[in-house]
Amino acid sequence: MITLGSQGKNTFLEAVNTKSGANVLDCYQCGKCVSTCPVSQYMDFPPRVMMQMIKLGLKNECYMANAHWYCLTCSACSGRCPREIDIPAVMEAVRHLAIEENHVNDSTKVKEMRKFHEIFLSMIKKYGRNYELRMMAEFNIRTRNLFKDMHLAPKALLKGKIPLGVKPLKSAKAIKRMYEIAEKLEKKK
Amino acid sequence: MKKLTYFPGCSAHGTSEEFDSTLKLVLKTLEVELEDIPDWNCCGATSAHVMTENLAYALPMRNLVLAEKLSNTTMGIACASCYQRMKVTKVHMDENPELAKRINTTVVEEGTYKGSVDVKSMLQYAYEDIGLETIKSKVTKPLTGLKVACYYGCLLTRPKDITQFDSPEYPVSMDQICEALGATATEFDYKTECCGASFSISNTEVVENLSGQILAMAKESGAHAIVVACPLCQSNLDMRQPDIEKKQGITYDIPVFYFTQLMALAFGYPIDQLKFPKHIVPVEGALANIGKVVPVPEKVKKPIKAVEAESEVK
Amino acid sequence: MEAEVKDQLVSIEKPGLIAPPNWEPVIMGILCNWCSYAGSDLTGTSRIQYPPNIRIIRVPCSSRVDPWFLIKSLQTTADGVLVSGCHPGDCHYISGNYYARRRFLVTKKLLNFVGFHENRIQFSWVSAAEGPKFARVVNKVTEDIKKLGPLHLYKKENFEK
Amino acid sequence: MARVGVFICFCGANIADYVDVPQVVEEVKRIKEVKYAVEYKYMCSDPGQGMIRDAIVQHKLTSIVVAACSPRMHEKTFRKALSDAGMNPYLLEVANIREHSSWVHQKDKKAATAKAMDLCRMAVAKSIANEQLHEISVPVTKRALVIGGGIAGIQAALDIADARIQVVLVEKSPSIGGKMAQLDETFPTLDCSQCILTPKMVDVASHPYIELIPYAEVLELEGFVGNYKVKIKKKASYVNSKTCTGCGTCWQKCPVKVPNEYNLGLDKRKAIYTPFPQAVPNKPVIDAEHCTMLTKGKCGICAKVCDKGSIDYTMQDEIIEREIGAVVVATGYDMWDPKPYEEYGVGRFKDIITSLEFERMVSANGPTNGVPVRPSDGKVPKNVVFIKCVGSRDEAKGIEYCSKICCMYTTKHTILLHHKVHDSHAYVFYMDIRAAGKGYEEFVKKAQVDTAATYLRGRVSKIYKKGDKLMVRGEDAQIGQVVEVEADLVVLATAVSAPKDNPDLARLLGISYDKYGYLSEAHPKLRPVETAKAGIFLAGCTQAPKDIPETVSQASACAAKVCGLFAGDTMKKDPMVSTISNEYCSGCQNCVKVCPYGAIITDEVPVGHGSRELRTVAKINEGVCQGCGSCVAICRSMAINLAGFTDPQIINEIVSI
Repeated sequence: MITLGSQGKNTFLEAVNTKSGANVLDCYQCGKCVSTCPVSQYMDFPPRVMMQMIKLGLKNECYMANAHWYCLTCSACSGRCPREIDIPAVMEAVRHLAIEENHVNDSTKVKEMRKFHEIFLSMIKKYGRNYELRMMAEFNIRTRNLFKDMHLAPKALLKGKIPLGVKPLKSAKAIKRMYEIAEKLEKKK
Repeated sequence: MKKLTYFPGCSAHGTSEEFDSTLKLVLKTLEVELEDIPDWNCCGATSAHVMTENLAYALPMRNLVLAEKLSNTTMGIACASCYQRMKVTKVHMDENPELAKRINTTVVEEGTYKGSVDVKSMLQYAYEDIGLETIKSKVTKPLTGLKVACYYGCLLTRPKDITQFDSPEYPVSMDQICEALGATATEFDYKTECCGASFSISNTEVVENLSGQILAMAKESGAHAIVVACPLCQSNLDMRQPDIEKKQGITYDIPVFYFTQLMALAFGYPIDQLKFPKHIVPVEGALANIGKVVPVPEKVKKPIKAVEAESEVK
Repeated sequence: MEAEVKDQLVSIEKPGLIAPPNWEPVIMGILCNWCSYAGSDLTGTSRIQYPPNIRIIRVPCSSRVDPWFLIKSLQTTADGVLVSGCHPGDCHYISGNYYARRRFLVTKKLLNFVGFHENRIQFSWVSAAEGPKFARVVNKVTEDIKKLGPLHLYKKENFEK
Repeated sequence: MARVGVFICFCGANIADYVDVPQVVEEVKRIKEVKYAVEYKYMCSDPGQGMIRDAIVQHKLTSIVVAACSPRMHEKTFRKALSDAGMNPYLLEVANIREHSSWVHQKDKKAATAKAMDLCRMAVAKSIANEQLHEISVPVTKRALVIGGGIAGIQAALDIADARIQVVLVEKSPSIGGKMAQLDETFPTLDCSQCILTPKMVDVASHPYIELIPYAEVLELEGFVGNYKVKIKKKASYVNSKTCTGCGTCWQKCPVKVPNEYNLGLDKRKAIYTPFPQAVPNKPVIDAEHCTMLTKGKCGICAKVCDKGSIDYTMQDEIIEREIGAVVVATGYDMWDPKPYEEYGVGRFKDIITSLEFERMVSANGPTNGVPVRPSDGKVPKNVVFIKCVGSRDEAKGIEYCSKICCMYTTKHTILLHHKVHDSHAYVFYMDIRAAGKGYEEFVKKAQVDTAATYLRGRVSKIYKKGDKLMVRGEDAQIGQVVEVEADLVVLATAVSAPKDNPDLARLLGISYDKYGYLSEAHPKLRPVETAKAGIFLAGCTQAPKDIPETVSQASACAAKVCGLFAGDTMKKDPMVSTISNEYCSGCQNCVKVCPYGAIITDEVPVGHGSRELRTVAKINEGVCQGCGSCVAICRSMAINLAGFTDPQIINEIVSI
């Protein structure tokens, strides 16, 4: 059971609204987003429920949810939302806040997805561009699932789908610098 | 001769090389000269905005700033994902000069962001700037007989206020281009459903489920092939197709073409330049339909009239 | 240039004029009958207290307020004027308060130009339901004008009074 | 020399506790015009009023000041006391020393007393400049115009006419009846719409006090309450309605087929037609857009077969002018076009229809003889999905507001579906069920329990085709799962929207409309049928979406208002109106521009006495003037004054303290 009324001002709602630029209070729970969302069946709390939880100020429950990790940012929901709420932005705001406060869902699936993004970003930091083979390899190593997609590898490699090397950017330094400044900006807020 | 700044995107040298090379063939015929952005970088794709806000703007911002140094006013982007990141960044920066100033500090050595370059996907460029008439005029080998389901994915027409192109629910630009090439576009209701996109590697289960639904609907619509304008969609629908078939126990055998491949084909380029061997699902079966005389479809029953309906009822 | 002219003219306010002991400003409140006057009545029925400096004149609509009234008030009896009408869009006479607002701004500019401090002439929207708001407005206006000091030279008998 | 009497009230303790009343009396007596001043416990009481009456006579007073509560409270009471004493009631002024002094300065008796003195001085000063005023009487034309012949217009017209007042009823289509004539059965009682409506339609046609002008529209309205003049354009019907018997031979023989508006294009009508069999008047009109005789000069069959010779291809539009005293606007509503719902495939899938189309299908005189069918193949549907709030409560694609009637008519549709197709099943996607009304909730229960309609709480997100079925996808929030319904037919409960011509009509009538296009009432609670313009009233959905009972109530309320307005031969009006002095008027016409009521017109007067040369001056129609005073303030030459609030009165007030 959740007890309401004792936590005072709903600062979580305010934080999500500020960060996303949307107003979660606009949501009137019609559920159009849920049936629009291609991955709502995988989410523990579908978008509509997430919105209500934000309204109720259930910060920890929202942070620990996997919904915002499953959100594909396909924008189908916001395109159909009768109240024109930018739901992907709300999901993203919750995710960023969860990362900032280091309070993240620790299920294997979420961990894997998060790992993937981290590897991807480190690839770009290193090479300036995506190095697909290396990334897939590293992902498999780091998620301890060496043989994932291995049946596809010979075909893909043979057909030249995935190149064996990548030409790093001439100005790779520029990218590193960008990463550093961006990180500082992130902290400044 | 038109000129266009070109952003190929990382996958152009990898998974979607056939998109890149056929795009170049097609634009040669259409007399468009491409100018690459020197030393472009990755747009950050989904990962950047999933994890952080600033980097998700900074990476595309660098490309935009570099593109502004070239003389063209439009930048064409092959990859739908790159296109969306770039366009989102551009729209947000133009709307919010303060944010633009802040993000600009990350790429201050490259230059100052001005917002002078328009960002378009290659599909949008072909539809709006080249036009159906011009495309039609270049067709030497019409694709008559080929029935295609045009799949747009999430990124090309959504969100509407960012992309400002075609309908977010039932777009028709690619359908019209395919029809201009002589092919028949089927009535396909999953045009803009998501294929699973960035979960390609990290959450294959989702991709197989979503892409599976799209394949099923494409088959249902009677299409011989799916046409796309996005490398991620292509790889999800093509590369994962055997797995999906295994999982669902259904044989789809639907090749997934880039629209530029079909354009090049219709423009008369020899088949060996179109990189069909790169496809996982063989294309020959679908292409065999070209030139076949399609039987005229049975006239759909007329809409109800008082009398007809009455006889049905009684 | 403009600023200079302003600086010279502002001296009409006679900032050096010392307020007589126990000086209280007089404020002329011109209220429209349908919203602000009704609102001020509600302040009364709700027993909300406000400073006793305001003298209220009832007019049918804020658009009835002739600039002349403001000038005459400042010239003769009042240290400040408050004009109050219905909220935009709520005018009992469809559009009167819009005319009033425009006319008021011009008048205010003129009075400001000839040297009256802008706070001497104030405008507000108070609806018939906004009793507390009327009290707030009067509080603010009174405070503003107290800060500005008297506008008129006081006769000796006024001191005695 | 003015002789003012001042009467200061204690109001029990309300004033006396916080204001030193005797001191105020003493102070007031020092004003030289004040000849009499007195205090009393309750001035508004009978003895108090008696004191005023006596003093007027005894002291030959010329004006009266009562210092008491707000004039908004007792001004009328004291005015009456004055007239009882034979004095012009407008010589009264009220000093508001309760709301404006004793009640708001309870902590400072001295200041409150001083303020009360000032307020009395101001009132005395003003009263000195008061003039005798007399109520204005305005003649009334006892004839009402009703615009729109739907159920609202019909009800208003009948109620007014039954009070033996002439009514002119203007309807834009060839027959009255409106949307209600298109309905099958009505919620929540399921009585047949036609059965309850058509008798009323016939009554309208045969009523001696109603002049029915169908196929016509209002072009112009000028004048003011009680004295309007209306110009009506009667479109050419090409059929002489006097000789036509409505036998129907012409439309049976007409070869031109046109989509039938009455059945929303589900079937065809002819180019010469009556909208529906029970039309009133039951005389055909020729659709000039489609008739080949009128467009190409070929055919002429209807003229040949008409043995009365009633067809006249040369007929022209006719302008009709009527003098009227009041207007009832009852232009109804439009059904919202669901085209923006691309995710539903509106326009692509034939088996998606709107509720009104469904209504026509299940109607016994509809295009399918009362059985719902799939437009694509004519088959009778088994699974029917009803989607509510299509366009309503949707800021993104439709309209912000709730259309009010959709919950109930959809409930009705599920029941009608069950009646017509027994083995069918209704699925209803809803957001909320709004069933506030007599018998409404019970009706919903009937649908949910008796006919076992499945209610799913959620907005539908997508409809796609699978084989010949439509797959309808939405969330059922109650089980927290996404569901897909295999539907044969989908019915969209489209929103009620304001008639698209409403803004034009509002401009023409000089009334206001809201951001949706609904006409605005004078006050949302207390004056819901009046507009801000005197003598113009609103009935039915033209003001906001509403159901039939509410519409009929509002129409009858309009009728009561019209009858009230016409109760006497003349109308009494407050004398607080603007007056203009020709002598001072420079003819700049600024007042004409600022007058919100169009009460000021221009006039020509001789330049001087006996001069033949004319100059323009402004002229105020005191029947129209509402007394706001905008013109007084704008007048550069001070030629205008507002009775009761003249410049001298207000200036006196200002300088008196």
